[in-house]
Amino acid sequence: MSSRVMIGLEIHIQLAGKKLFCDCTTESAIETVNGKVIERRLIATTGESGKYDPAAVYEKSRSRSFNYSVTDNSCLLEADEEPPHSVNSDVLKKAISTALSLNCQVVDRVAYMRKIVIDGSNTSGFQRTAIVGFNGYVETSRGKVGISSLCLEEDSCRKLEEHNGIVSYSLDRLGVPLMEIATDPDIVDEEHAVETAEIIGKKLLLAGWARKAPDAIRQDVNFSMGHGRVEIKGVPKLSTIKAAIAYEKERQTWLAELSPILKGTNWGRLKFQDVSHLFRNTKSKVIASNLKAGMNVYGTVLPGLAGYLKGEKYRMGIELADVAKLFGSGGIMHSDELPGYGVEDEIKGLVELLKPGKGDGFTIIVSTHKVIGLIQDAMIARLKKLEELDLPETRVVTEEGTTHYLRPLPGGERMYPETDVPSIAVEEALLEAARKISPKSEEELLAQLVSEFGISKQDASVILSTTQLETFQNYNLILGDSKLATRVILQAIPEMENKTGRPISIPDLIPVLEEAGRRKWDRQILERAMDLYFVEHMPLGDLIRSDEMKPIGGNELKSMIILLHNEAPVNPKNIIPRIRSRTSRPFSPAEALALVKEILG
Amino acid sequence: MSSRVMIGLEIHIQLAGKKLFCDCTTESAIETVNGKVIERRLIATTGESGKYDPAAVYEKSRSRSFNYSVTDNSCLLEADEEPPHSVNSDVLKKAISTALSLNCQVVDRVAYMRKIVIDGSNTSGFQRTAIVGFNGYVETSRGKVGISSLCLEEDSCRKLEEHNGIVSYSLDRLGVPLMEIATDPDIVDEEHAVETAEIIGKKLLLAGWARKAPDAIRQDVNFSMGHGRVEIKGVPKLSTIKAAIAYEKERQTWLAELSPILKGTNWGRLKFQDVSHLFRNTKSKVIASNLKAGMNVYGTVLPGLAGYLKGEKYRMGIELADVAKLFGSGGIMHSDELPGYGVEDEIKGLVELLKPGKGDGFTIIVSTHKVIGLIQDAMIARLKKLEELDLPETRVVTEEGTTHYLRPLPGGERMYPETDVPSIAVEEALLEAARKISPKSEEELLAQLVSEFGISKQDASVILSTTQLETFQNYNLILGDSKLATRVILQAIPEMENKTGRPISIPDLIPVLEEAGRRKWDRQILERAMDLYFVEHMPLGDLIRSDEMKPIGGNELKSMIILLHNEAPVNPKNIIPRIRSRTSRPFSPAEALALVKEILG
Amino acid sequence: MNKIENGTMVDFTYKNTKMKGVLVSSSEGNLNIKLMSGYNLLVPENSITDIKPLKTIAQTGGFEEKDLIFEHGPKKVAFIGTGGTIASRVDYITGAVKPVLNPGFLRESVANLSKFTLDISLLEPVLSENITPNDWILFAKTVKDKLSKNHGAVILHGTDTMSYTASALSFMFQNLSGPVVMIGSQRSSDRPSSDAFLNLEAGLEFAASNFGEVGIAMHQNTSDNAVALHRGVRARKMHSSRRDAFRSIGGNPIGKYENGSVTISHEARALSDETVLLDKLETSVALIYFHPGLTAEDLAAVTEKKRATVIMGTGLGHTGTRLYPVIRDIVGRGDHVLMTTQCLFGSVNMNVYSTGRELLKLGVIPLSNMLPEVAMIKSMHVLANYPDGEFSKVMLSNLRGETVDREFLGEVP
Amino acid sequence: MNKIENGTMVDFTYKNTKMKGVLVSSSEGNLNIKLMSGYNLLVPENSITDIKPLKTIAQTGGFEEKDLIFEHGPKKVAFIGTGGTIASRVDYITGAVKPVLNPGFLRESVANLSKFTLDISLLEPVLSENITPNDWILFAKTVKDKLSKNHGAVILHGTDTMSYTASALSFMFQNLSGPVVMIGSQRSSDRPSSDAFLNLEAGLEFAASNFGEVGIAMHQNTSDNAVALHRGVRARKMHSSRRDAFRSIGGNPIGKYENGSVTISHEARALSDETVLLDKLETSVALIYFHPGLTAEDLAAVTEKKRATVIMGTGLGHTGTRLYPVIRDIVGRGDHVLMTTQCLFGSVNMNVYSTGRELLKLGVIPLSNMLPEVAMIKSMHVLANYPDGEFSKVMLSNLRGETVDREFLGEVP
Repeated sequence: MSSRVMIGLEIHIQLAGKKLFCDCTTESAIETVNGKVIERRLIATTGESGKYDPAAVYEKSRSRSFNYSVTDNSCLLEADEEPPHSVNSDVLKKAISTALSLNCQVVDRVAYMRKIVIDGSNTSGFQRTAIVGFNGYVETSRGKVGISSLCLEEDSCRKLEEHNGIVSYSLDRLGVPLMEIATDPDIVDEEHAVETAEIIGKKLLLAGWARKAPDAIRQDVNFSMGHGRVEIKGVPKLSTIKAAIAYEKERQTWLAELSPILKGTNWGRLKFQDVSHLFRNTKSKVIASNLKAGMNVYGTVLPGLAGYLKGEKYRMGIELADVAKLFGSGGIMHSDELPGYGVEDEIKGLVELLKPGKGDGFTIIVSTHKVIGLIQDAMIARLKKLEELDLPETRVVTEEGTTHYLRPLPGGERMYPETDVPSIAVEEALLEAARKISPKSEEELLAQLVSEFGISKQDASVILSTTQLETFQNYNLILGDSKLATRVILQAIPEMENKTGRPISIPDLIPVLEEAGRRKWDRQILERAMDLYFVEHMPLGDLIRSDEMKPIGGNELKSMIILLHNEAPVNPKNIIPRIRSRTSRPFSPAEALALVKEILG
Repeated sequence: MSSRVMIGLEIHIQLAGKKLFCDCTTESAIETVNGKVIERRLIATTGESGKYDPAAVYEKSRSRSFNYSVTDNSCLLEADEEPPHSVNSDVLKKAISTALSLNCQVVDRVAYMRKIVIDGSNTSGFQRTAIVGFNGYVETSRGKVGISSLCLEEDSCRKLEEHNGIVSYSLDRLGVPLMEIATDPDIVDEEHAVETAEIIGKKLLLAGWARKAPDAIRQDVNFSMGHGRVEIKGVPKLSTIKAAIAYEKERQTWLAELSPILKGTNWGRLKFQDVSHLFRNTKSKVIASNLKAGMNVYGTVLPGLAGYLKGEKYRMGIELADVAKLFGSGGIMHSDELPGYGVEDEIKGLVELLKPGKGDGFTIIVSTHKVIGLIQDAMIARLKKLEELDLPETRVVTEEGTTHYLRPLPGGERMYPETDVPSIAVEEALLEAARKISPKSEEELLAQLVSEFGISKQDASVILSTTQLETFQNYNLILGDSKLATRVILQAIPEMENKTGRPISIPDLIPVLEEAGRRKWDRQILERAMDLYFVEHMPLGDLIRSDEMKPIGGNELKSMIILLHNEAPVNPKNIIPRIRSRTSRPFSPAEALALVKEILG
Repeated sequence: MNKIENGTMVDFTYKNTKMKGVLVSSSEGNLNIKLMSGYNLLVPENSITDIKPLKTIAQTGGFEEKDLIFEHGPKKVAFIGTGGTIASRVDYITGAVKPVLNPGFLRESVANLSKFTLDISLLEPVLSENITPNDWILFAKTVKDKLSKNHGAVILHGTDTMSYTASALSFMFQNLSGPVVMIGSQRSSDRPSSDAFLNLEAGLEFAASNFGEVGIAMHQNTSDNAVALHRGVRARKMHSSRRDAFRSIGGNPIGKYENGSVTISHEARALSDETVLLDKLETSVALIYFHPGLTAEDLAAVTEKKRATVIMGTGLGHTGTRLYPVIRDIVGRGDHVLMTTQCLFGSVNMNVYSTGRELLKLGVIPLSNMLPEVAMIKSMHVLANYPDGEFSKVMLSNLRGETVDREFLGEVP
Repeated sequence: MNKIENGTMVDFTYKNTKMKGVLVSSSEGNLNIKLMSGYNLLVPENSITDIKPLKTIAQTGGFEEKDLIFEHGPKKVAFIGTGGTIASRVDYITGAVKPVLNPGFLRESVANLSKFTLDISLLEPVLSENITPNDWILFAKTVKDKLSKNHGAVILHGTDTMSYTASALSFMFQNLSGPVVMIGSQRSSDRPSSDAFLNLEAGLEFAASNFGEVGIAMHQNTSDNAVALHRGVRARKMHSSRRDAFRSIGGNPIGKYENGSVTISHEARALSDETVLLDKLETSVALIYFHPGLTAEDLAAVTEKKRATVIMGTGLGHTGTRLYPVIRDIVGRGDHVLMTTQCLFGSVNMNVYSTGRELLKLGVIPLSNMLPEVAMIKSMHVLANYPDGEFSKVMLSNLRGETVDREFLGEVP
């Protein structure tokens, strides 16, 4: 009971750019393409030892079907209609680079595996994942925390809704490259967990590789204090990590206290019966409307649980409600919280009918004839597990940091090689390339941006904090002008997004920037071009051939300068803005200066 | 003016079965397949002499587009999406047979031509037609009437509606084999025309080859009395032939009288102007609603036509209205019939505005700015033609027998060889086959049916008069039982159609009859099978394997007869109905009789 | 180190890290080791140290029996495995796909299995791309045998050449006492998302229904909600990977399985009282894809020893005039040249253009809208089973629905 | 009687009937006479009597000039005729279709002609099925010449091999200063219902727009309301007769003409400042359709002298193992074997099955979703214009959009 708390983290970071196994971008502009939806079912098959994976069996018992909305950033691969293309070499390089920066060993060959997942979140029924690095560490204020592995995997579908046993997903997120960094259980408490997550997260954010999206980084927390490992899935924020660990610690503590008390209870007495007739005139709106919809109210005694369902310390009610919710029920109402929720007059009838003994609680639940048996079995199984302090399971976290039962931990059965993807040898050249892009510290990066690209420290720090380092580097390469690249990122794009009311996507912008780079447009011209392109929707081909964009030079430019000179003398200092004031067409400042010299003799 | 009246007929008869150039049936069960509609345009191209066909030019001036509803009895050919298949040899044989019975010469080679038709009634823009026979005759009470040609051609699309310049057609009728029998202009008057049409029509109806449809026979009438040939299209009934000829004779007579009177009129004074403002508060509901719909009222003088527009004799108003209607206008209102139609108060204003001189009439019309110029040109052109007594044209007939201007006569330019269809040599074997099926007279047929097939004279005459001779012959062949075939036609099918409320199509029925023939079903079994198939929609495969349809024979039949014998003695006379009363399953009467003999010793 | 057998649990050190796993295999200097975490690690043999065998792990038992009756329900269906993705099971350690079939697996994954009694027969598995006409004869004989004891038959087959086999069986069976349904899958059945499960479910239902043809049962669309039954002689694999790759070219499927029930078109052939098998095939038939680079020599080289040559011509059935001399030679020596269209959709019609008319004069037989592959297989069948004098007549008559008399106007060609 | 010339009006008696008409032609013992009614009568020469010549009718004048400027409007477009249904006019007497082009006809039938000035050049007409790589070179040179004087070019071409020519031109033009638009028709332009009119209308508009590719402009569907612009290297004729026969395989068209206006996808290549033509082609390339009857000998026979062999394999890119020795030989002697899929839709992926992996080991080059015909033509181009050592690399790189990086989920494969 007083076993040492062991905490490990799994940090998942989505990488921006293209997806892991196809040419789709990680970003989506439209929700569904022509409202196209695919309907699918998944069938769990036996693992190599002839046994099903427990998580898979559990999912199967829920028998759901899945609808997938086809998005603009999905292709046949996401629809599970073609084999994976080759591994995205760019993100592989980044994963290796990250592994190196986390002091990991890098594998000699990256070999993809299929991890069976049949909650529908992958259209294939599995997630492709490969170990890239292992046995690394990060330094923290409380000592080294080991990095057991760094994997590069596909992200899963984004869940839209679940309704009548049909789960709807969007394909937009499926296949987005996901780095999974798992620490050893070296973390000692919640503060340490937050610190560790921060150290690892910042490394990647500063590199500018992560998607610019609220859910680009998600953590799973592995927690144990002697009763088995609990995996808490999908913790979005650092503050939630802290809360979740604290909650789970408290939960396991009272469960440990309760366990000897519950020992030997005859759980078989938990037997639901239809008690709907007691609720004909109920004041509970929820129950009334459900009864109207054809559902029933079921009730059962909860042997020996009176006072433990929602006591000061004990919350067995929540444990049971978690089970009920997985089967589509809204939850339970139990004796520790009744009367309440409009249920009052019925209690006498319930007690007469269910006949709880001394120490027994009771509960009611709204459900259907088809499902109630499953719920009853699942509740009894759960009570037995809790009685035994057999706590390993996968749990999910709420925004407030409370955790809830989700499903059993997956077994080892669920992984086998992805033969469609040939293994990739990590040659020295690849390692070298990875080392070159190795993520730097914030200070290093700031200094580099200022010195190498000559941009202000303030701009540099905005670029870093908005994780746009890589974007900046790309734009600079294309435009050949770091100031212009900065301006595009920090001003032009936000302005354009303001005007159009929608995000400007990088792939959409690149062709315009390429023209700008090729034609050496200055800031005004580029911004005008962006205006024409994004706001006035002029096709790029027309745009570059439009009169406005036609470069002015040669005799035409000369005439203009002479004209300006006749109005008021020109000189190398005033000439550029003066030409600019006359025309919005592009021109070569160098040529203008040369012409000024020529005119001034 | 007193030139001899010359009348010729073109009789068009649709043949039932399959279409002329594909495997689609001539009958359609559903209107459109999934509401599929094709939109098309037709472009008139220059004929061989580099000149457009006048009818084609005229159609082109109307610039319409065409919508075609795809029916269940159409395929890629009707959609003009594939070349014609080979010529339907069955209907070719019938056409040759008909030619022979009309004392025609039969061509040595049947060579298909394309006749340009761009009113949209053919998706290809032409009609495929071939001469099969020529230079024949029929005997009439007024002497021989020559048959100039017998052609076998494709029927055109069925027109559904015309709306806003878009003409809608159904593909169901397109490609139905159509025999066109053209007489020489040997017919002397309307009674003679009716007699001739009757003689030719009956020949084909008795053969039972025509479609059983109200529009299976249509006549065109060629009429002249010295002012050029007028072609009156699509005369559906014999009585209408008579009325139409009489009407046309009368019309040409008064036109001939009027012609010298109109000579020299300045038709250029016919000039429409917008007079809508006079009709702001009109009592004419038609005009008011059209004005509301954004149309205008136009008015013009009609030089020299006062009294001739709707006099006792002269009807120039109708001639002008015909033109207006072709351009989508509802018609005209002219001075000979005003005040009327709710137009009364406006007349004074009209006269002030249009200023008709002495002898001038005037007219108003509801139309649009876009079209009124075309109408004006067309009216002037028409008046000039009528003034010159230049009367050749294509006219259309109403049910009452009045005829109306439709379009100019097509020229000779409009035909060229259909190279997609190889010419067919009419070999002796084909001629022989055609002679064998040569249409017989009603008496011959009746006698044959009674003697050869042993059916009653009354049944035979119903079969003939409903043009079901060929159907009867087919069914008899399939069933091997002429009485059963008669019963199917005269009773079973009408009953089934009654029950299902829809026509039973021959192709649908054939498989059932084939099973009946193969399995030697008797009347009861067959009718039960039809019931199961058409009313209860049991698939044929299931039907023939169903218990009800399982033949009873061998020991099972023997047991039944013994049982019956124990109830009351059986004998060869009573055994069949007695078995029938026990079971609806099929059995062999011969076997039953043999068994009775065996049992009786 | 070489002595450690595959399937042995080992301790070892790799890149200064102690690890534990099962040695799966070794090839090309790499060891494949499945770690306790489930991941397989591919490690160069020479980069690991201290490898120590711990214990041998039992290999997973496959399904060994070749023939058995798998009794569940009243509908008797023969279940013939020939290989292919659908009849495969993955080895979860190596990821290799083995062509075996586990009835237990069927029970777990095929929803309607309880309605059927399966008469299972697993032929020596052959990859579908390796199937030759000899295999068709073996399949046909097996089907004939099995139909004598069962209502219908399903044949599990690789999708690559499934339509070829379906065509061959269609021609070889002049009559069928029960439906013959070929089933394949485009996603292997080890995957939770495999199309195999629904295809099997539908295939069994089709095999228990009443029609006397060889059909192919595959997903009708990309969703798991409908299976189309394609006529064997009109189906073609039109996509390399989609689950709805098979299409009925130029017409509609002859059956459909949706919402648990089967509908069979009235155009499907009826069952016969007995199965009639014509099991001879003449294999010396060429299939030629005409294109602008194809020379007369190329054509001559391939067709030299062929009894019949099926050309996939352009458009309505054309080839360049440069091939006429070779075509004339082939026809002249008594062999046959047949024309189909490489468009795949639509018919040849050799009366429309002069090229077509000239080819007809040379003696080329125009095969309407028969698919090129089907024309080739039909030639094999007709050459072997009909007098040579009737070749052209039989090729032009519609034996098994291999030509579509009426092509309807679908949304896309 | 033999002396009467074609084009003479004659009186004659046939089957006891006096008739009058124009003698059109005579062949195989039949006279073809156009009667006054417009009907042509085919009469056996020996069955007519009393034939008397009356007068000679002037033959209809065709359009004779080969090159001319046809000035109407400001947009300058080269108009290159190569033959094919679209560039044909019917002879209304014989019904024969002549490959000529009448600008007057264009004026009458092409709605938007007044916007364009056409620089017309009529090449020696060749039936599209007779086109060979030499013709491609001629076409390309003509296009290059014409683009120097016009904004864009339309090429009238027979539909049978139009996609082959479009592919060839696509590769041969490394850069284009104007759009090159190929137009064909599936219904000849003598027919009022011809698709030629709308295709021409759209083709001119496309040629006046801004993209630097070779495209094919044909009806998008069966109605006369939209024309699709297909990328030359992705188009395929998928139906022998429908007007919407051409499809962009595995992707969307790169342009559309509808309601009088053109839209060009942003995926279309931009115009270049100048046109760069690589006009060499190596023609010794084989295209092999793999099927169960194809033997190793067949493959060896055709590929013996070929520098490259494109196989249309099954499914994801497979062939029977029986072909491995031949493939090994070809690769061994330094020639190339390339894999495409006969499914036409979808990609080859030779990592999924062992067959694919073994073929890769043999040196077969997997061409993703490149169409087989395009692969063949690209091989011709690459062999002639790149060093042999780079063959594989260039074949695998996407030069002109011949492979589709992302295939979307359409309704049908």
